[in-house]
Formats: sequence, C-alpha cells, structure tokens
Amino acid sequence: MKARTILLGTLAALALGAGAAGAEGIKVGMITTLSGGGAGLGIDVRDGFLLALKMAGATDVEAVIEDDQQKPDIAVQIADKMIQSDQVDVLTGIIWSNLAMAVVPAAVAQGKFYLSPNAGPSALAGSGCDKNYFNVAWQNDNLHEAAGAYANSAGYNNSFMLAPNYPAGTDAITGYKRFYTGAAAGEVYTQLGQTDYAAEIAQIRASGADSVFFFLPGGMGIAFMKQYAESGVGIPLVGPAFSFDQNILQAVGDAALGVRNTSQWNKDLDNAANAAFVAAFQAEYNRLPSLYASQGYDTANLLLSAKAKADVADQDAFRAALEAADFASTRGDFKFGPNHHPIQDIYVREVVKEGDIYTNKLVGVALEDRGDAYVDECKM
Amino acid sequence: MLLAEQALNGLQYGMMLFLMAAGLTLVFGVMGLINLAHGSLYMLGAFACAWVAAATGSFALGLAASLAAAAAAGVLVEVAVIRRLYARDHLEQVLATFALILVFSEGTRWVFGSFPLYLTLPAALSGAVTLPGGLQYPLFRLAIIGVGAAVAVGLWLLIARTRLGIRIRAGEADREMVAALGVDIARLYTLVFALGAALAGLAGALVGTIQSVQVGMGEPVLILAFVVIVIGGIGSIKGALVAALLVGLTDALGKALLPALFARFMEVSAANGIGAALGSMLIYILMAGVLIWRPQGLYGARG
Amino acid sequence: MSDVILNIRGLEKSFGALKATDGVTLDLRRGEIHALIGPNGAGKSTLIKQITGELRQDRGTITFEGQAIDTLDAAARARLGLARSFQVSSVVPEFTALENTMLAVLGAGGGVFRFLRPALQDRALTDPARFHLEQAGLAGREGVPASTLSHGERRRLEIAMALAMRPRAFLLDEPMAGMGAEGARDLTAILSDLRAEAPILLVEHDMDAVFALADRISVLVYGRIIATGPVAEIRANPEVRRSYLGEEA
Amino acid sequence: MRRVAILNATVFAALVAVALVAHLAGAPYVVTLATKAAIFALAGVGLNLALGYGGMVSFGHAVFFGIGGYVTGIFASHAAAGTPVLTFPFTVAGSAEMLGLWPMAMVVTALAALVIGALSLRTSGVYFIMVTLAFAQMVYYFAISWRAYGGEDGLSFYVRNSFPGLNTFAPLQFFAIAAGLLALAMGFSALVTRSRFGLALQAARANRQRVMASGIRPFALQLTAFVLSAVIVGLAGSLYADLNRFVSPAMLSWHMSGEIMVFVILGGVGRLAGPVAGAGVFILLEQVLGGVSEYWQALLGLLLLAIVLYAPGGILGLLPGGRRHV
Repeated sequence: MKARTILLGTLAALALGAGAAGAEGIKVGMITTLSGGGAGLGIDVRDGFLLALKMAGATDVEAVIEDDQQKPDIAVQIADKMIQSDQVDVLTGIIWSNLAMAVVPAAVAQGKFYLSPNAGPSALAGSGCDKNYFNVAWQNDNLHEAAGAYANSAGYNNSFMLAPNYPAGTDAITGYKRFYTGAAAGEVYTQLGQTDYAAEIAQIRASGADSVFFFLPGGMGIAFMKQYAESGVGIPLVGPAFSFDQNILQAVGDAALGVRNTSQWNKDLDNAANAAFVAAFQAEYNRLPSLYASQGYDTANLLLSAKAKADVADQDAFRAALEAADFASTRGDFKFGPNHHPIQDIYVREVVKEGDIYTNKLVGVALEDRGDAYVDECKM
Repeated sequence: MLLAEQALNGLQYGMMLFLMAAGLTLVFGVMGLINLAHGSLYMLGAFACAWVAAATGSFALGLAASLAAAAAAGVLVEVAVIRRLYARDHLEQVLATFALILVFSEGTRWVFGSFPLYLTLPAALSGAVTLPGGLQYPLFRLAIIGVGAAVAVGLWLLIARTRLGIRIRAGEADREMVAALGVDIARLYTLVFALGAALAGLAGALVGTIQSVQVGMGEPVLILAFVVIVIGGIGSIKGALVAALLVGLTDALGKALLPALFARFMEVSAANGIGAALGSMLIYILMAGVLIWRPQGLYGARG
Repeated sequence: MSDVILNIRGLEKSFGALKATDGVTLDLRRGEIHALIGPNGAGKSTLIKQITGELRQDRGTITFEGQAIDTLDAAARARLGLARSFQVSSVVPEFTALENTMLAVLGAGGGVFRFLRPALQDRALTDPARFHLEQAGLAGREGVPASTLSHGERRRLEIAMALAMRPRAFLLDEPMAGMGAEGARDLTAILSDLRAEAPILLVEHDMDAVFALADRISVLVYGRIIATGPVAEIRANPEVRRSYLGEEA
Repeated sequence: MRRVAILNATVFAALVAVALVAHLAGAPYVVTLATKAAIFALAGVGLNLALGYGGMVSFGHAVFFGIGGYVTGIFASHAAAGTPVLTFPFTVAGSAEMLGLWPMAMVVTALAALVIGALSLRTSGVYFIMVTLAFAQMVYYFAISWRAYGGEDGLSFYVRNSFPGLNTFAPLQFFAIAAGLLALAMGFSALVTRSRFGLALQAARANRQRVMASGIRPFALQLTAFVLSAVIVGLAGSLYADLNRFVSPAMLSWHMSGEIMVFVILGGVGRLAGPVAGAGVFILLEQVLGGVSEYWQALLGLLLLAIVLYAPGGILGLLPGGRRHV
C-alpha cells in the first residue's frame, strides 16, 4: 500500500484553511487498483480525478491515494485506515464490484460519503442503497441493458450470450435479457480469468446464432476477440464498453474493428465539458482518455460542485448538494435517480481506426434517460 | 462436428500445455528443482515477442526474440539464483521461486507498463482453413498443434540420440555419477534450464498471439502445467505429453459437455452455472483421481 | 508350542526380469542366532525387506509365531515383536540417543496419541530407554544428538532401539558394517548376550563374527538358498566354498 | 531450550508492545495492522505444525483459512438476515457470537482437512505439494461459482461478531482477542511438539522408515498433525473474516497459501515464534516498501530471495538462541 498524499498548491491551501468562511477543505480517500493486472483501470480513474482537481485549481481538496492491489481484504483495511487515521470525509476510487461490496456498506455506516467512479453492484442500488452512497458511473446492468436494446433495434433475434461465471457475469446476461426480446441461441458461462475460448467459439459456430453478446472484461476480452476474429465465424458481436476501452483496444487491434458496443460516454460526445476534458487529458498524460478516466473526472467534478455549495461537515446540506449533481458532466445531461444512481443516455459506439490508433465513434443512442432496475427496492 | 472441433481444441490446448510442462518436467527430472517462476519465463517470452514484433513488424523475429529472451533470462536466473537451490529442499525452492515471480511480474510491469501489449498473427497464419469433413478451423491453432508435435519429436530425438541427451538421462538417473564421468555438471544444468526456459518463452509467444500479452498471464498456465507434470509423473517427458493431451481434452470436452449433461435434468441457466463450475474444477478432480490411483503419476518413477 | 518362531516358505520376488528372491525357504528357531550370508547382490536386503514388510513378496508365505503376517504392514509386524536394525545406520539424526530410543519404546508400548505431556518428563518412556542404551553400551551418551555420535556408537544405538522394541525376534542387517576390529569384538559380545532376549536372524559380512556367533548359517546366492546348516557343515560344503567363501577368502 | 523460550516470549511481547504503543499514541490503524499480523501469525503457527514439525509441505493451506472464514461469514450473514443456515437434515441457526463461531469453523475445517489430508498423504514430496494445491484450487473455483454466498464478489457481513465482555469494534480489544488466541495456539503448539505425539511426528519427518520399523504408522501421525494444523489455520481464517467483516475467494487462492508459507519461512521453519516474526516483518515490509515504490512487490521478492539464499533459518535463525530445537 502506498500512501501518497497529494497536496495541490500547498501554500494556497494553508492560506485558505486559515481564513475563508464556509470554505473548509475536504479530505478525500481514494482506494483504487494501481498494481497487478487490473492496474490500468485504477490509474485511469485516478488520473481523471486528479486532472479535474488540477483544472479547477482546487487547492483545498486533499486526496489520499492508496493501492488496493485488487484484493478486497486490502481494500477494507485501507478503508479502515483512511477512516481511523487519515480521517477522510469522502471515499472514492474502487474499480471492482466485489471490493465495493466489501468496503462501501461499512464506510457509509460510519458516516462517510462514498462516490463510486466505476462499480455499481445491484445490491447497492436496491435493498442495500444508502443515503451517503452515490454512484457516478452506472448501475452494473446499464451497459448490458443498452446492449440488449441495441440488439433489438439491429434486428437480432437469436443471440448467443457469453460471460464469466461470477456474479458480475450473471448480472451481465440478466441485464442483456432485460431488454433483449429475441431468442437465446446459447448461454455460456466461462471460467473467470479464462484466456482460451476455442471451446466457446466452437459452440457459437454450431449454435446458429445471428449475434453474440459477450461480457469479458480485461485480458479475457482481448483473448476472446482475437480468437473470434481468427475463427472465421463472423457472426456480429455486441457488448458493453468494457472490452472496447481505449487502453484495451490497442492490444486487440484489427480484431475489434467494426464491433458495436454500448457506453454512457465517448470521446467524441459533443459537449463543451467533454471537449475540454479530452483535450486536457491528452495534454496532461499524452494518451487518449478512457471511459474510466471520464468517470474519475466526473466524480471529482461532482465533488467540487457539492463543495462549492456546502460544507462537508454539514452532512445534510452536502448530501443535498451532491443530489443536485450541479456539474458539467463529460456525458452532457446527468442527474441522479432517487437511489443516487445516474439517469443518463447510453450510446452505441463502433470501433474505428484513426490513423494508427484504435478508438470508438458514436453511432447512435441505445437507451435514453436510463435509470436502473433496482430503484424500487431502495428505501432511503 | 461440434465434438470434432472440441476435440481439436483440446488437442491444441494440450499441445500448448505440453510446451510449458516439458521444460518444467525436464528441469525437475534433471536437477530435482521445482520452479514456480516458469510462468514468468512464459510471460517474458510473450512480451519479448510482442515488443520485437511491434518494433520490426516481423512475427518471425518476434518468435526468435521470445526464444532468445526467455533462454537468456533462464541462464541469468539459473546462474544467479537457481544454482544455489539444487541442494536445498523443495520448501526453499518453492519460496525462492515464488519470490522470483514477484520480481519478474513487477519488473515487467515497470518496463512495459500496466496495459496489455498488442501482438497479432502474421497474415500467412491468420484466418481459418476448411478441414476434410467441412470443418472450419483457425490455421494458427493447427500451427500450434504442429509446433507442439515438432517439439515433442525434437525433444525425443535430443534425449534419445544426442550426447547432451545421454547426459540428461544420466543426470536423471544418478547425479553423482554424471559428475564422476567428468561432465561439467554446472554447464549441463545451465543448459537444461535454458532449454526449459526457451520452451516456456516459445509457448508464451504463441499463446500471447491468440490471447493477450499482459502481466500475470503466466500464473494460471503455470498451475495447469504443474497439474500436467504431476499427472504425467514428474521428470517424464512422455508423461508430460500424455498428461497434457489428457488435460487439454478433459478441459475442452468437459466444458462443452457438462452443461448439456446437467441441462437434461435441470433448468438451463442453473445447469450452465453448475456445469461451468464443475468444468473448471474438472482437471483438478482428474489430477486428484490419478494421484489417488497412482501416487507417482502415470509415468513417474520417484517422488 | 513350536520351536520355530519365524517361518519363511517359498518366497519369490521379481523386479522386472530380475528374480531377486527365488523360492527362499528359511526358519528361525527360539534361542538361536541364524546367520544369513551371501555375496553382494545375492538378494539379502530384498529378503530382509520382505520379512519386515517394507516390500511385499510375489509368492510364498511368512509366518511369525504361528501367525501369517503376509498382509501386515511394517509397523504392524514391528508391533508383533519383529525388531530390525538397518544396514546403513538409520536413526533420527537430530534426535539425541535418548530420544531415538524413546521412539522405539513408544512404538512398542503404544500410546502415541498423547498431545500435552512432555515426552522427556514421561518416565514410562525415559526409564526403559535409558536401560536399553546402557544394555547396548551407550551409558552416559543419552543426551548426545545422534548426528554427532561416532559410527560405532550409532551401530550400538541401532541395537538399543531394537532392544527397546521388546522384540520376539531380531532382524539385524549387517550390524558390524564399517566397524573397526575392536568395535566388532565388543559388538560380538553384546550380540551374544542378545540371544538370551530373543533369537536373531543375522545378516553379516564379517565372517569372524558370523563363525563366532551363529548356531546355523544359510547361504544366499542369486536369490536362492544354496545351503543351510550348522557352522561346521557350511564351512565344509564344497558348493559354498566355491561360490562364496572362495571369493571371500 | 531456555534461550529459545525467552526468544519466543520476546517476539510475542514485541507484537503486543507495538499494539499498545500505537493505541496510546492514537494510531488505531497500526493496532489494526498488528491485529492482522497476529492473525497471519496464528495461521503460520498452524501451518508450521504440518510444515515445520510434520515435514508436510502443503501448498494448499489457504483452503482451511478460507473455509474458516466462510463458515464465519455464512453464519454471521444468516444471523444478520435472521435466516437459518441449514433447514435439512436439521435446522442450524446463524450466529454472531465468536465463541459459537470458532468451534463451528474449527469443526468444519477439521472435516475438510481429514478428507484432503487422507487423500493427499497417499503421495509425498513434490506430488504432495501439488495435490494439496489442486484441492485448494478445486475449492477456490467452487467458491467463485457459489452464487448463494456471493461467488467471486465475496460475502460482507458489516458488523464484527461479538465476544462477551468486549467491544470487538474497538481496535485494541479485537487485537487482544487475536493475540490471546495466538498465545494459546503457540502454547498448544509448544506442548504438542514436545509430547509423545510430537516426538513420533518429528521422527516421521526425519526418518519415515525408522518410524515404521518402530511399529508406528507415519500416516496416522501425519494425518493427525495435518488436521490439527488445519484447525488452527481455520481459526485464523475465522478471525480474519471478522477483521474485515468480509470473506471472498481470495482467501482461498494459491497466493494466500504462498503467503502463509512465506510467514513461516521468513520467520524460521519449525520454530515456535517463527511465524510471529515472519508475519510481523512481512506486514512491516508491506507498509515500508509500499511507501518507497509502486513496484514494491519486486523489492519484497528480492528480499525474500535474499532470506532464502543467505539466511535459510529465517529471521529467528539470525538471532542468538534461534537455533532450531527438536
């Protein structure tokens, strides 16, 4: 675990801390994945978050950043440390649903705010929702639901569905089927971390499907797409944005070209906040921003918008300020539903090549103003 | 047709495991060393191949680089660390090579970053071919089966027909005697270790081509390779080949057939879940079964 | 009650094409020392291992005190009172002489599964162990780790451990191996006394010791017993002289 | 012998002192870290019984750590939800009482160890290492697919289980529980290794043939030691679940098995206080190196390597009085 306290404009912070009425600083604890195989996602969330602070010149936001190594037990221990020793006001940063489930309930029970920049497990949207928990990204099912809606509009009616055999995988297929109205040509759960999909591709070939929905995050998706492209099966693929993320696409290469995927964000979304973000991110880090970077960036801006309106010590006022979501999101329109999960448009993108870089371009809207399926179970 | 394709998949998977397991079992057979860092050499091969292929645009050069880099790393590690472990017990070997995994993984991440690298097929090997019977199958997977078979034959020739092979066999039988015969035992060991490392690097490059090149890619394969050599009998190349094919076929066919089997008497999505869970446990069940039946593995001579 | 305590009938054991034991029939009677001799590679160790239960014979039977023991494992045979010593000293090197002997007492007396009381304060173990160490001529050496005992002392420790097994019969596998002339003489005296405790099947290369100790001798060559009889008869047997003593002399 | 006892007591006292000083200095997170060290040390003491004294190199002890954790998590989550754990063949209610959960975790672990041990002990050497790993992987994949209890996501139970007379949420009081159990386990381990059983077990490690010739079956000895070892590791797993109020398949992974092994070897194999020193130093390194570099695991690897190559007796082997006692 690395403790790196980042003080932005230390002197200014000291000056502000001494004076300005009602403008108390905020201490944010960011628990995210910075080492191991999943480090890319955490680094993007962190970079997006810090970029927003820098652009806003937010000198009185102190961010304590620690690496959870993608291990839930480590994440819990860091959360304990941040709450007990660092005495942070707000927690954020967790990438993975299982880590969020381990950390969030205990953190909000101890009166801390939690802003999720990525994970949105159904339990935290439904019966386990909490007044201090805000999800700035999506409920886990959203992008899958959008994929299902897109499959309908594309005229698919015999989908083959593929996901790893773990809770997020089953949620993915559930989410897809919530909107998809056609038949199931097959429904296959693969081993988590599996990297050879020859057996599944054989089943797809034999299934007579007209489309393939898949949710295989990280290296699993890279492996699947490369092997799928080699197999000559050629049935159209559709999936959530996670396998078509900016970082991953470069490793997949041509195999991903032309694939339609669903996302609540893309770098060519036409709004001022997004244009500023994309330009600043490229200037600062010399790479294209990813979905995760945009989520980290939005999370920071949400926090800043609330801080401008209320003191974090006044929990009710601060919560109301968060609920208002009065910030310029990179996604354009953005608001929270009653369970503090986003209500937002979800788009269809297509993988294209711009020069040497693989990236996505928007091709349409899959779902408009989509909330989530669990909101009615939430009693706040 | 589906079954035939799954059998081919199993064969290809088995050949890939064999490339990993051959080096591992050779090193154990000759030096009595249990090397957890074998998966790191596999990862290194994949990264070297991806990096050189990207820099030169030639997949063949990438493959050569994977062999060279893994063999070089093998020599380096053998001379610096492994050499001191031959006389130690398995426990210390496990710990030291576990430490090597940490060093290799984080070192690779430091050099190449946290994001997966791009590595793809050369045009000549991409796409699918139509086999007799009308089955479409990816050419590259056929190529892996071919490489695996070639390595198996090559290893057999090496061990049965060459002077190095005689020394390797003698080393397996009796270490003191080899030394007494005036063979430079240190050089022999370094050579065998480098050979094993190069095979792992080759496997990493081939597999990285169709999967993904990323830090930590070696660990799941490492455990499977251990399963293979334990089923085959540690130290036996023939055992490694037979067991690798057995594991490959069990895995591919199990995953394909189990959900269908369960679907006969339960609801489809539950059957899929349970079938998949059991499918992923299947090779470990196979291994436990083999060891309970034959504690020394199929072709094993000693524990 | 029969005079024969250990009865081996038609024992056979093959390793691949090699017949290591080829129809061996042998007995051990109460009160005697029966020496088993034969050139290197004759199959003596293989035979001993079948008697102790470390190897299972292919054919033939072994009876001990009238009971067939073919299906028992080594530990069960040891508990019946078939005590062995090893050709190459096989003690626990990091244990002291006392602890090694306590192990044998423990095996013979049972009660292994007691977890809380320190064994070194358990007189039921330490007293017999000290007694047998003294019997084997190791008085005063109890606290010395076996790894630092001299070669001769380790051979004695083997004897002490065999004694501690409360044996009904001894199987001693080359107890004199590697000992100097003086040590061998001392040990010969000790073994001679052992005869009073239990009969001994003695595998030995030291012909002086064999002729001094043995009541009967069996000669094993290429897995077969070529002769069995009293010392004088074996000495005179021409086949034995040719095939074995001739080489040795 | 006396010096060894002093060394053991010193190592344990150092751990307690760290927790106390941290508490007084107002650093509750350090107390939590000390608790983590105590729990890992407990797991190490358990593994040491099999590995150090019994000579059984188990690469699958995470399975017992995880089972202990899951039993605790499952009972606690049912207690929170007010549902029974089992309704068939008899009803078993959930529980949030540590004194009830510990025996439950230990019994389930013991049963698992009995089966795994009985099958694994048919093999030896490298085969044993690998077959124990295989069993752990089996259970790991099972846990990942077991959706009723969270699968890969794991299982949270939010509230630490209770212990009569103590507030388990107070870091120092929870530390006291963990340290108390650690002391008990060390005491138990010290007695067992000196007992008749311990004598025979250590003989079986050093010379199996001799033990057979003495009329004792090594299998029964080793299986018993394997089960005892697993039970202690299972208890540690139960505490670890409570420390985090959370269990997940990560507790069952082969990395966990490797880490428990590292605690033992880092501290010193077959030494009573070895796992305590090992776990303590491991967590210290994690904190210190983590502050130095993002790639701290590489540094940790190099350090471990140095220990294996140049200090095979572990940390305690470097100290006076640290000679391995039989």
